[in-house]
Amino acid sequence: MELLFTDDQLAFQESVRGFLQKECEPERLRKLWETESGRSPEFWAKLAEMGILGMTAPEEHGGLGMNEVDLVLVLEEIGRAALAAPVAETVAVGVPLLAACGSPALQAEWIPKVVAGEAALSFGHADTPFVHDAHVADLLLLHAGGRTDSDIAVHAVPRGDVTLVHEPGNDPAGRLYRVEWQPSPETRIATGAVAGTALALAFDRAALAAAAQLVGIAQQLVDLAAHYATQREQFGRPIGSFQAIKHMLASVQVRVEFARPVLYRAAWTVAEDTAERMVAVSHAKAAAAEAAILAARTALQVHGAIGYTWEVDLHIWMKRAWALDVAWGTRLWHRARIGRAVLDDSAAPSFGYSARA
Amino acid sequence: MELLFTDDQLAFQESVRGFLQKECEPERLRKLWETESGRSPEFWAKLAEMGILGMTAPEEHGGLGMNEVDLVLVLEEIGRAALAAPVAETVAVGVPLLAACGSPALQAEWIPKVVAGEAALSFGHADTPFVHDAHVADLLLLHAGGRTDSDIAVHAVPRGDVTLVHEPGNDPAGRLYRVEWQPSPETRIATGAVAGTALALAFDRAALAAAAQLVGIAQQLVDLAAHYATQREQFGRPIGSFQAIKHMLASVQVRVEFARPVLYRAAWTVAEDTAERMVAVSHAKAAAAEAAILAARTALQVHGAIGYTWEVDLHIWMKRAWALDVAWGTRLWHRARIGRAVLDDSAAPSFGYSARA
Amino acid sequence: MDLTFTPEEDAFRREARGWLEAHVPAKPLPSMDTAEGFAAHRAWERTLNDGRWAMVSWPEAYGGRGVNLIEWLIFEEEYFRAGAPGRVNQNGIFLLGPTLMDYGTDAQKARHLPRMAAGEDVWAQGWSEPNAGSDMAAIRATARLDGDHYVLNGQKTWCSRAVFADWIFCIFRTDPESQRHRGLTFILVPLDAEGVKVRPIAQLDGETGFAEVFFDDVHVPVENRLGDEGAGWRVAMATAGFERGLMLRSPARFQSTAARLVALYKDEAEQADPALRDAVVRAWMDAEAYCLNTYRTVSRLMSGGSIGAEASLNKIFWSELDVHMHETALSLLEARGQLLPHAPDAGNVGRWLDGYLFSLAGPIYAGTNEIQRNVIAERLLGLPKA
Amino acid sequence: MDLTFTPEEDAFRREARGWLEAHVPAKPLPSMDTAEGFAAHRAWERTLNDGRWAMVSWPEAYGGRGVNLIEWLIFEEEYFRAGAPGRVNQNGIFLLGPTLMDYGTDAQKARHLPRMAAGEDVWAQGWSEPNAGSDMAAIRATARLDGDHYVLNGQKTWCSRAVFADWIFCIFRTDPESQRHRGLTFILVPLDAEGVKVRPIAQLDGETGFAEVFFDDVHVPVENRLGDEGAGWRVAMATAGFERGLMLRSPARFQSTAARLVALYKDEAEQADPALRDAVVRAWMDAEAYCLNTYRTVSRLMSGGSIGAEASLNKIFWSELDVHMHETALSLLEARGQLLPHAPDAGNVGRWLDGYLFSLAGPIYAGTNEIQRNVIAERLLGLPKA
Repeated sequence: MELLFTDDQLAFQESVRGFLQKECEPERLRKLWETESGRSPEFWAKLAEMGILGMTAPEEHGGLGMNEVDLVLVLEEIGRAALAAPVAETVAVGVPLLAACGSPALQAEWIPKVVAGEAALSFGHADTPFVHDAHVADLLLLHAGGRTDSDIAVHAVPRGDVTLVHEPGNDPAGRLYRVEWQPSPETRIATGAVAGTALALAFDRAALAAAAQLVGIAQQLVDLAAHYATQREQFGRPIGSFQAIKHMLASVQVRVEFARPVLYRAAWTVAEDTAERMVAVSHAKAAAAEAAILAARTALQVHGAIGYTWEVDLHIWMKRAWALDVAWGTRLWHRARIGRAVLDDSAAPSFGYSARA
Repeated sequence: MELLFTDDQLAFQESVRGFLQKECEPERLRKLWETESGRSPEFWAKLAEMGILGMTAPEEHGGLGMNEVDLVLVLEEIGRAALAAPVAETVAVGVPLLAACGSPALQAEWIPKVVAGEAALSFGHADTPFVHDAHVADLLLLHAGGRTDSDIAVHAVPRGDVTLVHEPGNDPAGRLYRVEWQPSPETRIATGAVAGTALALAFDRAALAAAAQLVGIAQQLVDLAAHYATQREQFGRPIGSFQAIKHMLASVQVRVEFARPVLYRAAWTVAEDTAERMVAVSHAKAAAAEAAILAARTALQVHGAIGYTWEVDLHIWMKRAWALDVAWGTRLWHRARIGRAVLDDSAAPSFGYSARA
Repeated sequence: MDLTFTPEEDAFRREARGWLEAHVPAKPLPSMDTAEGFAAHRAWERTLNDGRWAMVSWPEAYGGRGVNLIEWLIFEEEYFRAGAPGRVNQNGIFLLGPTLMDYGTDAQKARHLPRMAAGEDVWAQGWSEPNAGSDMAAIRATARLDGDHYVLNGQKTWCSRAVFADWIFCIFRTDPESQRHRGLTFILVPLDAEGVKVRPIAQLDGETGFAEVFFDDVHVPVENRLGDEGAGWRVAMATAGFERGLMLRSPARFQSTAARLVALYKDEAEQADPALRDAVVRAWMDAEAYCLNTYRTVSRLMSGGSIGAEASLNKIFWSELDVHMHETALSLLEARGQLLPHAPDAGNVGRWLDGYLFSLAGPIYAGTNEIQRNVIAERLLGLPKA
Repeated sequence: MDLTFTPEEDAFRREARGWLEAHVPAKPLPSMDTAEGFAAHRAWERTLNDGRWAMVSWPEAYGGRGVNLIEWLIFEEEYFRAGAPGRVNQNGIFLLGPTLMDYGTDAQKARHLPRMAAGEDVWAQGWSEPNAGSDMAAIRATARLDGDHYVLNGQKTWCSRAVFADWIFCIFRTDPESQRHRGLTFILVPLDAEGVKVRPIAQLDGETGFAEVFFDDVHVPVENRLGDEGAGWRVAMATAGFERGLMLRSPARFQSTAARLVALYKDEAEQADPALRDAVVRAWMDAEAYCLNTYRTVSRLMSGGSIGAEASLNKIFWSELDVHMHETALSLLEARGQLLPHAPDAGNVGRWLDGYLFSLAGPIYAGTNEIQRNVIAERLLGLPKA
């Protein structure tokens, strides 16, 4: 029993953080927003160079064959940087789903391209209305049929074969699309129970990736607000010396800090695909979103009117928090899922406390 | 349109406050607790002298013939004093119910005794498990049958004819009893629609009286905490000069202040028995209880460990708040009742905004 | 206590409702933070004024109806029920107008009030400076008396409407030696005066409701001073005073939001999480409570009472209520709630996101809620200053 | 990261579970705040010690099992699952014991540890004084060195267990000129020493878990000093340190409450308001989060890490969680929730009221949550001191 990352995992997180701080500062994010796609192929290539895009790819396709425990800290950094690129969609969800369901030929066609930074993926699930960053995904992995019925299937559809309806949303870092498409035998890569299992796992991977980013965003918001409160003076002293400011930020930090172990445990249950996976992922998503939403409200209140402006960077993270809060299941959706397991099915053991002797 | 008390109403409130401050200070309350009944017949007589016990009694029985608008400020003071006596049960609920349903003979037998301070009443309703202060009530007004069925009836039963099971609770100022009794034709004072209407009104009167007391309790708790925070020094200054203390007490005061107009409006709807009565009473009870419960938590936190002791008076009001919070419908019960009117039946107009032109 | 409307009040309501039904534009006007929308809102002010509904609570002499505060509340209820446009000149009508009536000279009243009423002059307000936000007395912008003119220098910020407005009212430091709230003077400045530069501030939704206003040796005649030299703080406090603040946050605004939330809940009830039902009920309750408290306050004012620090209780209550209502709506809308109003699938729900962003400003502007809590603690509860 | 228990850990759990199943009293012991209950709890400590389960994390040399922190968590899980009695000597075992091991002389260890382990000496703690609560460094009680004795004078308060305990550990001011946290000394005092007076403090539920302790020229030998003269603050901080505090608030305590809440909800689900379902889920989630965070902290400590101001995050989290769980239970119980445990209709629900009152002390004791928020803001977030 050990709830701890390895030195290697922590070192990689550090290097990703340094990379993103350099390559992804707010000035560049704002420039990206003004481009048509809002995304940068050059930057995508740099993510590949850093090894991020190959993290979950099987080694036979040039990847690193890592799992969610390796990935979760990197996704936290991606949230902290408010990165505008479909890393979660591609690395956390797309590649594992393709590796699980795609034919050897399909894998060999696409995964090496992802690893090399030459392709991106995205994922659409019937439980969520939008496909994120579909406009820059080269291959879309899509859910057809219902949740459990006999029609259920996973399809892999090149972007050129679907119609994308852009649904402009509040967050420039994650564009939303409705995807109009026709399932066909040529695009189908899994059916039946295999598809059902793979889709449920992909949904949880997407929710986990959102949770990880939300934790990073929440911490960033607290740090931004703490920094501002140290600089900004009113009544002749830094506003951060007022207890009201101190206590509201401290309260947020409590929620952020206690979302972390929940997130890390969820990453482990996904990596190991344990029986607790769904409850653990829902817990992580709900706790991370709560921390991030509280952080957004509080950071804005600490900043005051200046935080309400376009030119101050705060809104970059607030919008990311609001968007990811409702992506891949809202807090209430996830708490309801936990409720079914804990209150109705009695299927959710307590960590440690319920362990079998 | 005027949401305001008359000078007479405010002057009577003042005089009641002065009276209770003198006659009902914590030292005396504590002595009362040590008596067997926990109640004082002498004090009951003084309440009669003050005119409080006769407020709602018809003038023909020696009362003042006043209504809930007159009474609500007095009940607030009773809460503020943590009075241990069945004033709400007798004056706010019992007398009006008896006056509405009792035979002329029964009224003539009991109401003058109440006015004179020689009798007390209490009320039992099927929606609430306990009868408050039944041990000192001379006549119990009891609900028989279901809520709306043909068996519904109001009975007036002398205390000697029932069995009282004491259910010791957390609040010494309001004892709880389960009443075991047999309805009989002799005790029945109303049946059918008359009984149903009277019982529903009596329930709302009880909830309104609890709400009024809760507002008084909430304000008292804030005042006690503010006073303590002004006296108590830590780190070389009064703790009330710390922003954390200031802000938590200010937040409570907001809830207390906005419970008041809701309470006063509810009193008016009961006095006038308007179509909005149930929603208005539920709103008052839920808002007052929320303010009082928040006040209790906050006042304790401001006091720190000393507030947790028996010898400091704070707990007198905290226990009253906790007890009245769940008497005559919990906050959730009342909000659910509002929900049925607002969300299901669309039966609750907004004050002013929904007015007919 | 009498919570029924009088026949006169009912008649006033009927008249207002009738006029509004006949005149409120069928389609919402474009945002007043655009040139086109600003013009449309200015035109609407003219329409209101033509019907003598622009400033119902102003005396008839200044183009109003001289109604009392209860009637003003009734008018607002009808205004929000009718879905009428936002008031582009609210800074003028509700803040500066009444202050002019109290502190202005006859010439100032004659010059400004009719044009304000008619929407010919739209007013911006200039309270804050970059280093004088919550600490409002830290004002640095200066006015130097030079013969029959003041020479203005410095900067104001968060000036709502200033991008398209005609005039701005500000306080300046006239005594350079003075500290804090002493030595300040209240001055009216035409935004087209030489040396005035207005820089729009983009909000987080990209709109420009605010601006910074820079004063570089701006000359305004002494007649533009409102109240005495050095009395600026007192005049400003009157402007920001309770009754006027009340007019900017009439209960009907929140009740209309609550009504929309109730309607949204009914639409979504089948798939909504059961926990949201209670949140909707609480929103409705608090909107009602805010309304009832306003009627209580207004009743007290009409009986000769006055209002002081209680205004801080109000500020906290309405601003938290507004955030809560919009959060609840967004919870009901789930992922759809993040769509901008023009998104294909947004239907008519995109307004909630806009409203949420606006609601988040509530606990900040007009004195942060932290400042309000200090006021409540110190002035109402008697807690000692730090 | 590996969130499976090792075979050794499983074996340890089996052993603990087996022993507890065989030994935990079938009926709950009476309250340890009564003479009878105190004796019963002391006897239970002896039983635990006989099985070498009293202080599993102590070294074997002192009667423990020398288990690591993960195993200690496992033991606690089993302890709470088994519904075993509260630890009457927790101040000794979890606070003073480890401090003695670090700072005590060999003679002190030999004298105190075995008797502590065996429940022969039950320890009270004496941190606070009437004017030194949140401001813990404002201590005034004095110890004057007189030859080979200290002479103690002054008063301590909120001394838990002191009514029936045998010994108390306190800090005294040994340097009368000193200020704040300098010049303090940590001293062990037998409660039957001449000049010691213990006055029980009745709590709001009428029980007497606390006492005031008065020292009137109490003589204790110099050997009763723990650590150096003047080093009392450092020793006291070690005693109150994170790992030891952790032992008083093991996750299993909150998980067992959450499990009871879940069971209560299932009993009441049919008539419960739908909004309470979400409250129960949140309680369960937060109890899990507290557990996971503890495993994370323990993993870090076992890998050589250390914990500082993060302890303040913990304090806030568990104390708010505990209040929330009990509030939710009382909401489910409605009017029944206010019955005392011995009321005829209370059944087994009266425990929730007791637990609620106890939970309300959580945000106060061991450093108020306001103090903890200051610590988080200043030490973790780098905000400036006032």
